[in-house]
Amino acid sequence: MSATTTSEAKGFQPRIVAFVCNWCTYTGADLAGTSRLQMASIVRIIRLPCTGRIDPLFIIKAFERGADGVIVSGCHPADCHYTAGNYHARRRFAVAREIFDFMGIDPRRITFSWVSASEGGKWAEVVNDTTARVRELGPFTAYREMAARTA
Amino acid sequence: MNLYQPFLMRVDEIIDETVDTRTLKLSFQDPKVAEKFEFKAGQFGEYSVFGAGECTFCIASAPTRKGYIECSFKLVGRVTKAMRDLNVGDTMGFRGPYGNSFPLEQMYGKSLVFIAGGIGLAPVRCVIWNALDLRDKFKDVTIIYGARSVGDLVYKRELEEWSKRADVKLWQTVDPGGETKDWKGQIGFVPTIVEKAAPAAKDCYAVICGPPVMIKFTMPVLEKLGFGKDQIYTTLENRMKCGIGKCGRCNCGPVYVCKDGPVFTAREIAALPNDF
Amino acid sequence: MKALQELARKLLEDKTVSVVIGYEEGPHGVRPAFITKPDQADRLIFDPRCVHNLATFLSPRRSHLVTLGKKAVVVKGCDARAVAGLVRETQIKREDVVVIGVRCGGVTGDPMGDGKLTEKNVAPRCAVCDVREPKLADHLVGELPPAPPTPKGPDMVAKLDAMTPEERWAFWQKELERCVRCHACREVCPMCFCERCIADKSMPQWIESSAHPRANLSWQMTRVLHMAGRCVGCGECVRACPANIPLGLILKKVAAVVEERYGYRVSDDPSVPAPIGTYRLDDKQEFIL
Amino acid sequence: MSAKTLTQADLTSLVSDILAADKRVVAPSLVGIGPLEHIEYRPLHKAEDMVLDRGLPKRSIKEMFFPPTEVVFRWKQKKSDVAIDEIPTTFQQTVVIGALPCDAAAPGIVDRVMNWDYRDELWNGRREATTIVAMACDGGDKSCFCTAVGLGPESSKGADLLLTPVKAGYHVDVLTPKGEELVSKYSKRFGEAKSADEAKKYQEAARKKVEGNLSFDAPKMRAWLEGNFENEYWRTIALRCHGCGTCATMCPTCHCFDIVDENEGVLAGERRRNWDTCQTGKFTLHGSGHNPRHDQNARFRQRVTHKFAIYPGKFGEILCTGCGRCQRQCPGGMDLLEILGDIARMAGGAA
Repeated sequence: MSATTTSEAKGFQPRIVAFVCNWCTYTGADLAGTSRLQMASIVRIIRLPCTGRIDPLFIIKAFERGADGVIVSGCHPADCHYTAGNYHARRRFAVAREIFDFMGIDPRRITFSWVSASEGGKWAEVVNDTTARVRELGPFTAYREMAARTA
Repeated sequence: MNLYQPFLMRVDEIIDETVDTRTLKLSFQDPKVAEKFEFKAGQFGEYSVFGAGECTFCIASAPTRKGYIECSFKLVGRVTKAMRDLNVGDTMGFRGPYGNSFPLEQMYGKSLVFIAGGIGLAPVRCVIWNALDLRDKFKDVTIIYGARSVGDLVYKRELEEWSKRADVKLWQTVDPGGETKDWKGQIGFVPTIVEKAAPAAKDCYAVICGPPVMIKFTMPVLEKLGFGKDQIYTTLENRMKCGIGKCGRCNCGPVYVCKDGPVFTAREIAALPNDF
Repeated sequence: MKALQELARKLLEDKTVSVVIGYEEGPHGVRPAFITKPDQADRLIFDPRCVHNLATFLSPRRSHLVTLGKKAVVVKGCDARAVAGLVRETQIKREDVVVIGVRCGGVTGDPMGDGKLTEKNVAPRCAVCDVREPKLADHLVGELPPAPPTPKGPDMVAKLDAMTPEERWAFWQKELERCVRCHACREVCPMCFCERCIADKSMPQWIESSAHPRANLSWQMTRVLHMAGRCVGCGECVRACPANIPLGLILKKVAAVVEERYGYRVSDDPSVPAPIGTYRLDDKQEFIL
Repeated sequence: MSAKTLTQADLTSLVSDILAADKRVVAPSLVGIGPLEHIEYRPLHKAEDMVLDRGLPKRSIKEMFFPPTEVVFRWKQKKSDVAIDEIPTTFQQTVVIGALPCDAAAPGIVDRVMNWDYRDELWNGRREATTIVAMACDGGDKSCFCTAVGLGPESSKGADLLLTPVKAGYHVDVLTPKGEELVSKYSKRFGEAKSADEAKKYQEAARKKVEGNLSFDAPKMRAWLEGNFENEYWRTIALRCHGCGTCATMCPTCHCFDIVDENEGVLAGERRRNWDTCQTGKFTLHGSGHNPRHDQNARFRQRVTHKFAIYPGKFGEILCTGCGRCQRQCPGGMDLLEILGDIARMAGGAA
């Protein structure tokens, strides 16, 4: 382990949940792993058939359960295994993102990306970027405290 | 401990009745509660799986069998799914017993006919075993039980046991088309079988439970056979949540089924508005 | 008014429809009316107290109304968009409903008030109205009244946009903590037509049914997102809310986002596709890495 | 019982005193933003937040005794074992100030259902911890009908103290031992009663204002409801009803609830009781798909029948205080006053 990661481990380790599509990003993430690329190891990956299956509600649920950041990633436009799932998702997330922002959820906590099966390097970048950004924002205590209030 | 807090129960045994029906045998985890716990045939409880919620079921075992209770349920929703996921040794919650009961003492010295359809045998089974454990207090005991198909018959081991007993007359039936090649019982709907199998109405009580349509068509048959409205008992299955007359859900006309029922005579049922 | 009554009478007399859904004067102000006999048609009225969106009653979910048979419905321009929405999303067939459009000069938020439109009581949606004459209508009645007064007061959406995320968070937490999860907002909404709402599903349970802060936020955000490109801005949810939560602000925001990104304004033309549920290859994706 | 006087300034000081003693004070106060600003009964942070001159709060006082959601116990799981964490049934001492008579009377009516045979400790715990200082109403608006259900704008039912606005502030009727206790504890705030006559006049004027809105013969109405479940009248009763349940949410006496489980992570959670209403289809829906109340007409019939026949039959009181919220705030324009008037006419008991 390098010196930087050790010192980081002592500080705040953000909890990040990644919702990824089965066909591109998941395979890309796999490639990043098998290629032994350097990246933050704190991302929990949840694999879904397609970005079209990823409901903005998933992101809300992740925050409810204590996530500090969320990554949503799938196939590049025109590469969707189901032809148009990612195009539909793109519209939905564009709106969701602005509404999250409007409700006071900092959009910098949520990363959207297209990562293909061959882009192991890009996946590592997305993970590292998101981790760094969320680390800077600090733990999402506002949401956690709100979620813990019982009445 | 408030009213809505359940007793903790241990799952002692799991018995699969049909593909989607299962019986759980439960015992109280606190020996003090186990010792004090008593109930009467026909009463029900709120069974719960922690994290899934509560569901209302009758107590399917007989009050004469101490130390445990049984619950038979069909897979329909979130709670029953969670109940199916339990293993022997797991913990469940139980609140009860609630509601009124079948007036067995009043039936002493008389004949009994039990009529049930599908999973409706569960509450009736409780009374059957209660009566059979006090067999010398009753005259003839007849059981008429029907299900959609042979596969849908619940409590198969007990049906077998009752069919072998000389002091019980058991009629089993399945809907036309629901029989198997080696089916030895009747074929036909419950009301039809009741017409030929029911004992004389004099000095006899009928206990009936099953799907609403079965009850609807069986009642007139019993009346034709001379059963008075006070000789027929049934148990209502309204949706309930609290079980103790608070939450308002089971309210039907002047009664709260959970507290004024669930056991009613045919006369009482006839007086209720058509809201169940 | 006379024209409206005449039309309703005729539609009922020649059995074109079996019920006309309009407005009547009740014992305590204006309310929806269900006219089934020609001789009741003179009960129908239209004035600035007619705030209700009657398109809601066309929803196939309302089983006690489905049995009434073919309906004619009185709509303002804004309500016509809800009829179009129901047709667009195949909840009703256009030919199964007779749309009676009324020319509208704005409505007040209060059906029990005196009906005089002022800057204070004019319904928020009237300020941005561009459909005072419904286009979807099979029949159009009434004279076009003068335009409604413009409400004064700060533009709350702009005010919220100018805040920091933390301030917005605090604002919504304070407002949403009052939510009692009665789901009245959903029940009165003409566009909430799901046979089974995700908030009622328990396997799996995505949205908890209790009225605590996390479930309240989860519920309201989900409803708003489901309303993207659907909400017709009628404000019935705000009127129904027993906690006076400013649901209109979020819905207004989502409508603005949809318009800005996809050039879609909620339309009374059923053939215009809904923006969510369709896509363009060149949709903006500046937020995607 | 005795009478006192309280000036406006003393009332404010009284609230400050009670707050300083670590008790909770609940009173009408302003909430919401812009045109949606309204009053609700809320726990006060400071005495100045109390707003007593804006009439009836949007929602009733019931949520102070029966919150929209409340935890009934928590649980933790460890392997096959479950441990239950009990919820205390004693609550912070609370003084409700400025409850209008239609709200003050409601908890006493709901007490009946919460205590037949099984005593609901959560309800009773809050009831016992609460002192209600009611305030006589000025007669409200056209939707009020408290006098029709045996109450009135000056009714002291359910109140420990009753304030009546007078020129000097408030005339105070001390009605119960709980009320006595409050007065004696903060005796320096209360003065000698001087305005009994003025208060009486205020109350009489208020009553006159309400009385014309509705009146009916309750026993006759009950008899009609009991005998006319299948009456044609119900077939189209709820055409304009959306089934939103706002009537029940607002209602001071509607008390139906649901019991649900919620998870905190994977091996812990809580069971809660949440408000529910007979106006939704889900309320009575069986697992089998059978629904006894299959449409909105049947559901609305249940609401009316339960309030004016079933509850009186079982518990001896009408489950309604005539606050009029269900009519005033119904987004569909359902009108309980009109319905009750219709039934009273059919029952032959219209006055």
